[in-house]
Amino acid sequence: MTIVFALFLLTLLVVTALAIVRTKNLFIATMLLSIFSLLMAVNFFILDAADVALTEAAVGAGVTTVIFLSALRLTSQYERGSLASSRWIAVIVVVTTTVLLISGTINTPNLGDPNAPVHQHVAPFYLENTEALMGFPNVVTAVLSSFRGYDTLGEVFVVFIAAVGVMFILDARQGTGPEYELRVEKGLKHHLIPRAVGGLLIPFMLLFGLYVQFHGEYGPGGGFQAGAIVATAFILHAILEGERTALKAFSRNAQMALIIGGSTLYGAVGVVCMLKGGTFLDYSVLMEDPVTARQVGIIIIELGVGMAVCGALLSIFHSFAARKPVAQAK
Amino acid sequence: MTMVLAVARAVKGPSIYDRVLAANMFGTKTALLLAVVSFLFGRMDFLDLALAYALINLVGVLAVLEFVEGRIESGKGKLDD
Amino acid sequence: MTLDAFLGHFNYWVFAILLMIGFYAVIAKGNLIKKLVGLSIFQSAVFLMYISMSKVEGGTAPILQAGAVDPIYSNPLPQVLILTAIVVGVATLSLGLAIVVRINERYGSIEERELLDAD
Amino acid sequence: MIEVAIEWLGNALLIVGAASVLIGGIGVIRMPDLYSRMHASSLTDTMATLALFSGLMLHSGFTLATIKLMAIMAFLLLTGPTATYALANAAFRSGIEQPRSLNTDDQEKSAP
Repeated sequence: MTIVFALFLLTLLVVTALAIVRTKNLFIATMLLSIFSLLMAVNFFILDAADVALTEAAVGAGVTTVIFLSALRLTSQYERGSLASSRWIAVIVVVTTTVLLISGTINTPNLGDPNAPVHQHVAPFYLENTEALMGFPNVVTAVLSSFRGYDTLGEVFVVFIAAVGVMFILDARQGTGPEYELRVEKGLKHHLIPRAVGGLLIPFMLLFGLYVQFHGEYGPGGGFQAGAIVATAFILHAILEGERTALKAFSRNAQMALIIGGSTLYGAVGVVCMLKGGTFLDYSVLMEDPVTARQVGIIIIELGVGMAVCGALLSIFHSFAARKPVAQAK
Repeated sequence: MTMVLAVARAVKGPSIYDRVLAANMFGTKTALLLAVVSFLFGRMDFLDLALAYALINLVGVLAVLEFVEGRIESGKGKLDD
Repeated sequence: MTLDAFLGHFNYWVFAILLMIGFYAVIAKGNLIKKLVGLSIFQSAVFLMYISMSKVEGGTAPILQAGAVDPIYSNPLPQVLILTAIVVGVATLSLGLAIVVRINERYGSIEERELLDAD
Repeated sequence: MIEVAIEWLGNALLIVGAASVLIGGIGVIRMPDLYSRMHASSLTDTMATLALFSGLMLHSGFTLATIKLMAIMAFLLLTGPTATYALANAAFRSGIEQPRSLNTDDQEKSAP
């Protein structure tokens, strides 16, 4: 049953990917990309990766589409043909590499083989010890925020740097005088139905984001997903009410504070752990009882992750959305 | 299943809005599918995923509406194939 | 090639094909946004490979269930790596798009050929 | 007795939901123009949402899952029609007005 399902979904993935590459219209490519991401999320779910599917859902369906569309608004919608001269070389390279990669997979273990090398090294340790060391059931969250906390810290900083980079690249004209204008004054205010429904939905989205944030130890969820969901809620608000209202409600400085605060919170927890005599990000020294201490540490750093991701995605969106398109040279 | 049909429409759909329609439809189907699959797997706690889809799907389509309106107002004209 | 081996490797083949579709878009398409779309397909293919590796036959998602008898869980480690990679992927993708937007403002084009000519 | 009846009712609802999803898919492929395609997809979506989630609720009994299912159903019922409205509005405003003539060649004629 699962196998049939997986075959079906994977075939659809390939078809969609081919269609994305074939189309000349970048708008269509964006729409197909969102379908691609939905398919990918279902695939992840079938392959037992609930947390990953939730992340893909939160990021792929909303934020990616919106950012691509705003980039298209600022550039051009059409593609004017590929570089014809290199085309056949590209096809040959690609086909050869595909054949090589497929022949390389012949000796890999079958899908789902419990004896595959991946499952032998540290994974059993994580699965066996999470309950005893952390006291909550979601192993993914445990590995993310405690066993491999350094990795996650690095990822948060990458997101931070990307957001700052986007701001530097696109916000240069902000506040430099009259040519800087907020693009959409009114947003979709004149569309009554989306506005009403959006007004109804946004509180629930925020609530759901917080639920995902703080329920991440027990079910699928955590800082990354929650950050993306909350950011999506604010993006919906910005789309509905226009940039100016959205920025008044949640200013650039507040977004920046969120990014910096989140990253700093994460790092600070590590430093506090060091000051208390442990190693960096070793939460067990935070309190008397090591299990509670780890839980507290994880909740705090998940909060940091959530804040940083939410702020970063929002500031990226606003960097794109608030920029004025230049007159297109024909 | 319907998803095949939706993808078929998305790939061959004559106008651009057919693709958007397919994307939107696909989102709803994904939410339904996730709910049913999590029921079949017997892990009802994964309904969170379907909930996420139910909430987030709207944003993409509204972004399309805004994109189109922006196009019209800036005089760039309509979208076409 | 038996049916078992076919089913067991189909995920990896799809990964290879998707990877190369994305790669083709990156190297053969002249449009910068199309290249980024290709890059994100490429990225998704890598995600798919990692998650395929984490699957254990008969297993369930690695959220421990109280009272389950001798449960099998999938490997949490690749899932963690990919979870963070997805968010980072979006962030870097938007950085790329920001650069493309600036290129478009400077040169009025996002086609590689025209950019090379303009330089 | 009553449990069996509820289970059968749940199954029946699931089948109805799946069938309407399928009908919607066929409609989206077969209908001649954009607006009727939209019609096909949105109506069947609503029906499928109602039927599938009622069926699942009957199956799951009264637990936390039921409340979540209800929430999902409510949100889907809210967002589905809104999305259709937004899409139809976008399509209409960008000049797709004549039904039955949605070939790409005809679009230029129908542009305002």
